[in-house]
Amino acid sequence: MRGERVIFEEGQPGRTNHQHAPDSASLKDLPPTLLRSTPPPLPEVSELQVVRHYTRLSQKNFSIDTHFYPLGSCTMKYNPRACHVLAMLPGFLNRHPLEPDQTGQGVLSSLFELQEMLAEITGMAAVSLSPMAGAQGEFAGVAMIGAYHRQRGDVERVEMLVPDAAHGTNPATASLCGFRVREIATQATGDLDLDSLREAVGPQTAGLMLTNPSTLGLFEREVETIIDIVHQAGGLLYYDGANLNAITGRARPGDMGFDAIHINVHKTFSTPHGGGGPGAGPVGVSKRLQPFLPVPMVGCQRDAAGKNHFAWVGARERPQTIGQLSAFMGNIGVLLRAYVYLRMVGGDGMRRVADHATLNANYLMARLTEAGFTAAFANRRASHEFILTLKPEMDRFGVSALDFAKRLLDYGFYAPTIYFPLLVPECLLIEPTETESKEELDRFIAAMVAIRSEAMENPALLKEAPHHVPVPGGGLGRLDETRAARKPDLIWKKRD
Amino acid sequence: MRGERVIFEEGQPGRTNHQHAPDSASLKDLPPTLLRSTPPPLPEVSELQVVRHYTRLSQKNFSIDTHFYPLGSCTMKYNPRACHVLAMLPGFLNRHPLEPDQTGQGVLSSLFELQEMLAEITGMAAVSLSPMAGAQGEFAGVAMIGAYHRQRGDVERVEMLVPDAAHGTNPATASLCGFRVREIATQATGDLDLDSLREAVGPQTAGLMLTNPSTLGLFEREVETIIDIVHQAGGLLYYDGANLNAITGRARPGDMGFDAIHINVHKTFSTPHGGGGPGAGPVGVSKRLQPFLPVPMVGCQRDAAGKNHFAWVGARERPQTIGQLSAFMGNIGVLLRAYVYLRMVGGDGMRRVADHATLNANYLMARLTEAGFTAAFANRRASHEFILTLKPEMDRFGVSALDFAKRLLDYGFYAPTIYFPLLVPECLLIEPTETESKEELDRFIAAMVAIRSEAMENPALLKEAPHHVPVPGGGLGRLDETRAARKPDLIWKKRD
Amino acid sequence: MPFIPHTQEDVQSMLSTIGVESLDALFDEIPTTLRSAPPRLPPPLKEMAISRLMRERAGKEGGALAFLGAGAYEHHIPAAVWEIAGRGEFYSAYTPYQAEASQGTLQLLYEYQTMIAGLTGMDLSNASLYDGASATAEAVLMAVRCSQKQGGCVGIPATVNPRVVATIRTLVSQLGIELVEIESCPLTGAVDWQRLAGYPQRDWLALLIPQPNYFGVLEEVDALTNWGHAQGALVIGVVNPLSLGVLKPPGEWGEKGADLVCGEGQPLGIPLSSGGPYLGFLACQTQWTRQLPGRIVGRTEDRRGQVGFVLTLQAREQHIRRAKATSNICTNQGLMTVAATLYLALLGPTGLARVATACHHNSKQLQEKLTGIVGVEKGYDGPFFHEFVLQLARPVESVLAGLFDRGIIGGLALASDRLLVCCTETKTEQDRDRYAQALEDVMKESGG
Amino acid sequence: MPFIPHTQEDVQSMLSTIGVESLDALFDEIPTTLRSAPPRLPPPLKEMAISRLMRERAGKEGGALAFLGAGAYEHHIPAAVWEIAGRGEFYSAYTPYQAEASQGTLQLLYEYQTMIAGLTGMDLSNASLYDGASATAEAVLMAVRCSQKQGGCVGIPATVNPRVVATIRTLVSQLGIELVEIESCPLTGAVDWQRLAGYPQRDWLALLIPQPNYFGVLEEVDALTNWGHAQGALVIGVVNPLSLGVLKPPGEWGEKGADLVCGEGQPLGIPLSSGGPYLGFLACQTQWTRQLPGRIVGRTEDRRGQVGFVLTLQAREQHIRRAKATSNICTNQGLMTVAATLYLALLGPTGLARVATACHHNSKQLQEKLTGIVGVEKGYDGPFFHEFVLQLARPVESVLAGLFDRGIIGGLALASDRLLVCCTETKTEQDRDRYAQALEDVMKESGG
Ligand SMILES: Cc1ncc(COP(=O)(O)O)c(C=O)c1O
Ligand SMILES: Cc1ncc(COP(=O)(O)O)c(C=O)c1O
Repeated sequence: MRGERVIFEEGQPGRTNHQHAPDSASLKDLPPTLLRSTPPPLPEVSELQVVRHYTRLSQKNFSIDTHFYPLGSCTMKYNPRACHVLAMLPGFLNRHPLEPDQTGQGVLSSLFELQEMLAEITGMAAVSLSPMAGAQGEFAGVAMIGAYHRQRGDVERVEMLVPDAAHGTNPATASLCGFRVREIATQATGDLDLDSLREAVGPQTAGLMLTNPSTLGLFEREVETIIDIVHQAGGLLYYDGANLNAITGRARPGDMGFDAIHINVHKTFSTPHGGGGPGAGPVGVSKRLQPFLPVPMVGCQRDAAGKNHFAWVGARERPQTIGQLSAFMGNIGVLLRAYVYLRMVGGDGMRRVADHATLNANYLMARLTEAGFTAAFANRRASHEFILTLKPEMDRFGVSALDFAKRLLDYGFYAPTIYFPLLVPECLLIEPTETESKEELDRFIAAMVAIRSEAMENPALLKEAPHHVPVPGGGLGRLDETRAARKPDLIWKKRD
Repeated sequence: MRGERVIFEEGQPGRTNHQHAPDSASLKDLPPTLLRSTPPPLPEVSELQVVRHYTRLSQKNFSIDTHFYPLGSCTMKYNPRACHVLAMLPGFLNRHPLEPDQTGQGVLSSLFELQEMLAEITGMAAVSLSPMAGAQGEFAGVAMIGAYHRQRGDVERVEMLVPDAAHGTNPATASLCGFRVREIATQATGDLDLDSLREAVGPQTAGLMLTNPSTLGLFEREVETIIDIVHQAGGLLYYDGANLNAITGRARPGDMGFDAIHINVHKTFSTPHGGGGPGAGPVGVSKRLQPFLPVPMVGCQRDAAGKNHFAWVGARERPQTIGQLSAFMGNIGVLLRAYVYLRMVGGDGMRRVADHATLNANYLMARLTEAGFTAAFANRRASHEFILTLKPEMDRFGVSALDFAKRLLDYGFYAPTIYFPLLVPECLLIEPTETESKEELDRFIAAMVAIRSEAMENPALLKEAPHHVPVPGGGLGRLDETRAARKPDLIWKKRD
Repeated sequence: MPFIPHTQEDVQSMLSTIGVESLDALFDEIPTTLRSAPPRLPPPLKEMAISRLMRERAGKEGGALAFLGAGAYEHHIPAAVWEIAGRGEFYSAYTPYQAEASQGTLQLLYEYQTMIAGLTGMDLSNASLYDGASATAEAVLMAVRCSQKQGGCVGIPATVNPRVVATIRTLVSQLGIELVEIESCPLTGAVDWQRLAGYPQRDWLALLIPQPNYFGVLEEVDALTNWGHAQGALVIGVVNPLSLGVLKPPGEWGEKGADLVCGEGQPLGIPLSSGGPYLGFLACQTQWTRQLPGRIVGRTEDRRGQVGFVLTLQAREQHIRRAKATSNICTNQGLMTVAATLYLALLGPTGLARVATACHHNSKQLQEKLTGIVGVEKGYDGPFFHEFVLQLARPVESVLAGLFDRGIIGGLALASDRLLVCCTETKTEQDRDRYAQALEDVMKESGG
Repeated sequence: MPFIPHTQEDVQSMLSTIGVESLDALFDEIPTTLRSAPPRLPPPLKEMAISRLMRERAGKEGGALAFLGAGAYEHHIPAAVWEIAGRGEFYSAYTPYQAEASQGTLQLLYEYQTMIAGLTGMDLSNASLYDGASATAEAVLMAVRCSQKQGGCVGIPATVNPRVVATIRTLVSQLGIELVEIESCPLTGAVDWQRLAGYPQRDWLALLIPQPNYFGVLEEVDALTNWGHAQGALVIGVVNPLSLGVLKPPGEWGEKGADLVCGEGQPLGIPLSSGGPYLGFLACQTQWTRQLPGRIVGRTEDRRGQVGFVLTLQAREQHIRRAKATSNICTNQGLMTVAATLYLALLGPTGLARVATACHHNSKQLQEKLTGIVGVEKGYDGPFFHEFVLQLARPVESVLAGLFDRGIIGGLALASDRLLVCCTETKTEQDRDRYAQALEDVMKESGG
């Protein structure tokens, strides 16, 4: 089976979907120097060719809708179809962002309620919805920490502390906000190394970015102490909310003492990941950071008759804001999906989410260790995810985490996150989420066990995997990433 | 790869999507003897399991959106997505059929215009949209012919003439309408045998059901003579419109002299076939059959202010009607799709449809015969479809039309219609439709040629085909139809 | 060109391969006298323009709070149903003739057959017919074939939906099958089985039993089934499949159970759509398998023992048996079975029972509220399911008009003083109160 | 339970496998002082109830005929775009880390990169950023990196969308990059490149050139590009990609072409949605490849020489380079690239040119109509694309209010006497006449 041609290869000069004779419209009145001399090199294909090509391409994806997708740190859970359908109602889709607020009371009221609900779930004083992904939420949070210190004249605080297990966006964000990044070590237990932390903090400390449960899949047991240490040194605490799915309804970052948090709605609140986005990264803060929240936010005023009026609130009303993060109001369509999800799940439901996400992870960890795999933190409770290290398998059979991952594709499972966090050698970070059934987990366990036997008996089977990814036109072998980076081929050109 | 489990195997007792605590509602007040004693044996699965299962199942279909589908007589052309989206607008979907006409002016005006447009395209005096598929359109047409004769007291006309090449629905319909079916032979040229016809007609003749272009993919050259013969014998003429795609904008059944016609909107007017329906089979008639049209139809009245009011017209207003064919008004959602399609394509566009459908068929026929295949009617012009006979291949290599068809699946093409019409041995009835590009046709030709080489060199390859149908979880071999019929296994039961 | 991919060069090169000069030449076998100009249709619209037109037209529709049933029912349809049913692979495939390339549709139909058989308590089901009414007509024809008798009659209670009866009449009348109406009791709104004993002796081929019946009333199905069987008739249950979430399945009616079960599948995830497309279902016991009309899917294996699904028992069908087929049906309502299957899978036994119970509860509540209004009485006494008749002291037409002015479609007029009202799970307490308030106002107003 | 498949038995058996008693026990590592009760949220709604609520809320929105642009544009989106983009396999997949199991998304992104590069006349494009404004900020950061200079400033014409400028300010201000405003000519509404020569000497790192600019006016991009390059600055084109169906691609601006091109991809098949999600694009010439932020997809092969696609050049990104990454972006706007790719494929070169031409035509017509009204003058003289400024003799706010009462959103107030009006291919002649008539009435009425 050959792969799918690229759409440009399907084209024919002169083919067009355009249905009818061109209108009389012309560009005669525009200066010719401002116009194109040749048509843009786009494909020339029929509507059927477009539909067929992209329908076939779509089938070449594993996705939540088709496969178990235990990608650690990513919370690939079911994206309820109702959220999609309701966020795509024409009334929502067709409204221009600059229309007067009075034509947007439906969307504004939903967003206002979402702000309130997220504040309640996280225990923060206020939430702004405008960041367009987790990383932008981080940016907002860290920029607010900077603004806070600056406003107090505390200009020496140039260092941001980041645990060595942190997600790459944490240090990258700190840099983007002009901070120097200082890494804090992790203990063998998986908790943060308090000694390193104590050593690191000082008058130059702007804050600490913590993920809790951490990217190791562990709840940071010393979180209160950590917060005290940093606060006492005059720093603020940033909470990376990527793992919120582990604790909703069980614990709240605000109660722990964090000053800022971002939330990945495309994780905990089940908005789809879209093959790479869009997500949304609402940011919540404690009281002292409230004035700095990014704009716009949604405000509510009650009129004399007791009727609520919702309106966008911008830099004019919030002069201390760090500013706006996008031309308009962030990823509203995504936020509406999160709103619908939250309204369907409710408060007790949010606890059930954490409970069952955690149950699934601990069950998988128990069964897999029982089957001979090595958990990186066998004596700890897993949160909603956990780490296996394949170091033993590497040592004994010469197969790597990558080999395991690729072989899982042959079995019809998306692979867990590999080689992250960087601390644990040959690691698989496995996150089943609460929406997977026990049967599915059992099938995954069976596959892992089978692959482990293959590793013993025929390691080449893993090293050459995948062999027959079960998608149409599958049978693709392992792709050569080195070649891709060495001789970048980034756009299609006619070849012969 | 194992196949997809059936949904019942995914279930677990007690699993439910139902989101919240049961309401206080109960059935206490109903007599227990009228109630179920055990819950219905439905699957107990989560929403994700449903979505995943049926998404995966869907991928196991070939379809227009994914594959070339040259199924003769079926006109598998592109189903424009706009037709679907616009017919699925909530305003259309949520209206109850018995609401007053005043809440349905949008849908009624569209249907009224569709009636008019179909009458214009076919050249008939009037059209009723209510039949729910081609076969029901046939029923309506033939029942009207019966009603016409009865009304004239012409009660001896008990015989319906049907060419031997006719589609199975023709004789089946005639029987259902209480007629005796008499077959008329076809000449070697593909035209109807006028001698047989002359011999067959008489005072017992109720009518003749003709498909034109015929199921042989040929325009019936003697159609005027045929019509004369039957009309002179006092019979009426029924036109099976399944092949209308071949002649829209080029010729009209009404002009030819037909008395009744059905139209498969799921063929010529590009509504989707949905894996087996729903379609719709509007029926058009000449003046004399007009009073008998099935109800309801859509009427239009202009008020004093010149505004149109559209309303359903039923048996009360049309006392001679053969009656209603469904509880309500037929497959309205399908008819709306046809309406949208027709409005986008327009009158000249309908001719272009026939032109290019015919062009594609004749091109394929020319290239395939050039490549050594045998056209059943090589000296005739193909209409929008044509027949290859694989008799020579059968005789020389022992491979059948079925073998060819199954092998085409391996190449990623749906198979043409096989063994229909019954007249031509080992036949493939090939209908490319106008929406396929020359490149796609060329790829199909290449596959046919390759398979023919395989037939010479390694016929077993065909006889055991398919080998690896390119769908996920494919690799299904040829399924045993005999076994299925001999030991029917028609519903899932728990097995061990 | 709209939906036609050919470039000028394509057309030229293809014409020359064929060996003709022009597209016109491809039609040279059509007698010149018969050639026509392109039809005169309104000028073609771009997708943008037709979208705007249809949105305007759709925008005009409905909008009123409708308490209509009478054979088509508003239910909440989970979003996942049409998100999946609308997938191109289901939507744009043909009838699954090539089994190996149509396993998606085929396996789904097999699951559908299983669900319908399970719901109805039958051994098997076909893969759909057009709608409930035509399916009932097919059931009558099937029963006649099964009975293998010449002559005889089919009993149709007066409580069967009149639209269904009209359709049966159209579809079976051509074959001269006699349909005999069986009276109902004016008090209960159901067939009084005890009076049936007094009926003139007849050669009954089949007996239809609607459950719930047209008035929403529940029939005494056990007694009726036993009576039918005692007459040597085949018993055909005509049921609302959603009600089978809680009502006794026809397979368990009376001592032997119904023989055939048919009905309208629309309540199972199919939108109202002004009347269609809907879904006819027909299920039966094994002994009648070979008389069943329509597609049937069976499970089988390939050479290597892998499970797969095929269309089976095709010798019943028109494309094989032609004039002697069990029916002329070819295209059926495939995509509607996709929706129904998804709906039933999403709801499961608990969900279906809860929806049915909520319907019952809401309609009961509404009935109580409405019959508390002066001039509004119960039409019948019997137990009912999600639909009931009201007896009004004011002319129904003017009451309906008054309600319509208040944004409510109050039901279907059955007679000048009788109204059929339906209330499913979609109607909240607020909706019901709104109806009651409006009716109260209208009854006062239109009073005299 | 909503979206959770566990039965009671599942939970029990899993707990016992884990070796704990209860779900509570799974959280025993959380300090007791930190454990919380479930959040107090509104009571959960069934899908039916939330559907009704959201339909009501959606029903309230918009509805007026809006002549708004200013960075987000209404276009007809072919139905096929979201029918395909909404498919679960695109919608519910993650960032394509496992290439072999993500070929759908990866190949599509490769095609997207090719289309964007082709439209802009650049060598390559990344696979999306958040929106046009943040993409422009990333372009500024990238240009600063490319320039490898310390200090220096970035020139931003006053004709750049102020919302974009505000976003740049937020995103780059933390790094102390100096942004210098470049004035525009009050008559033409564009930058007067001839006056730039008189600017004080400065160390320009980069120059932004908007085309069309915020006022819809077309800039003299050739001269500006040449000026920028003469100053040693990198030239960043900020463009509306739809306009590139007819306007000169930035790769051909001036003698050497722009160095980077960025902008808002929303016009390419993405609905307005009250403001997002949209699509930021960023393309550049090959020499800057390794400074490009965001995902990039490359074509490669497997062992057997079969073509496939992978995420590549990841050493630029945060998950590898961490604090030294080109950007902190991780999740981007993947699904929006699906829509944009489908849109561009459906339109093709001809379709895109026709849409752009129709926009131009319609806005020109509207401008002529409106400036024929007493008290309504052109704001600027220069050539424009689908958006223009009006100078009003009445206070803009009251004019807009008057129009709103007539169901029209007349544009965006730029100042108390200036209105920015947009007119795309979606506005028919009738719509334009309606606007003109309403404006005429309002101008008379609000007159004094
Ligand atoms: C731990 C952690 N932090 C931050 C992020 C960044 O979030 P986003 O991808 O939404 O920008 C992620 C996402 O993968 C993450 O896993
Ligand atoms: C020639 C012909 N006649 C009649 C029919 C019956 O139409 P339908 O399947 O819509 O009932 C068909 C459909 O396949 C056909 O091809």
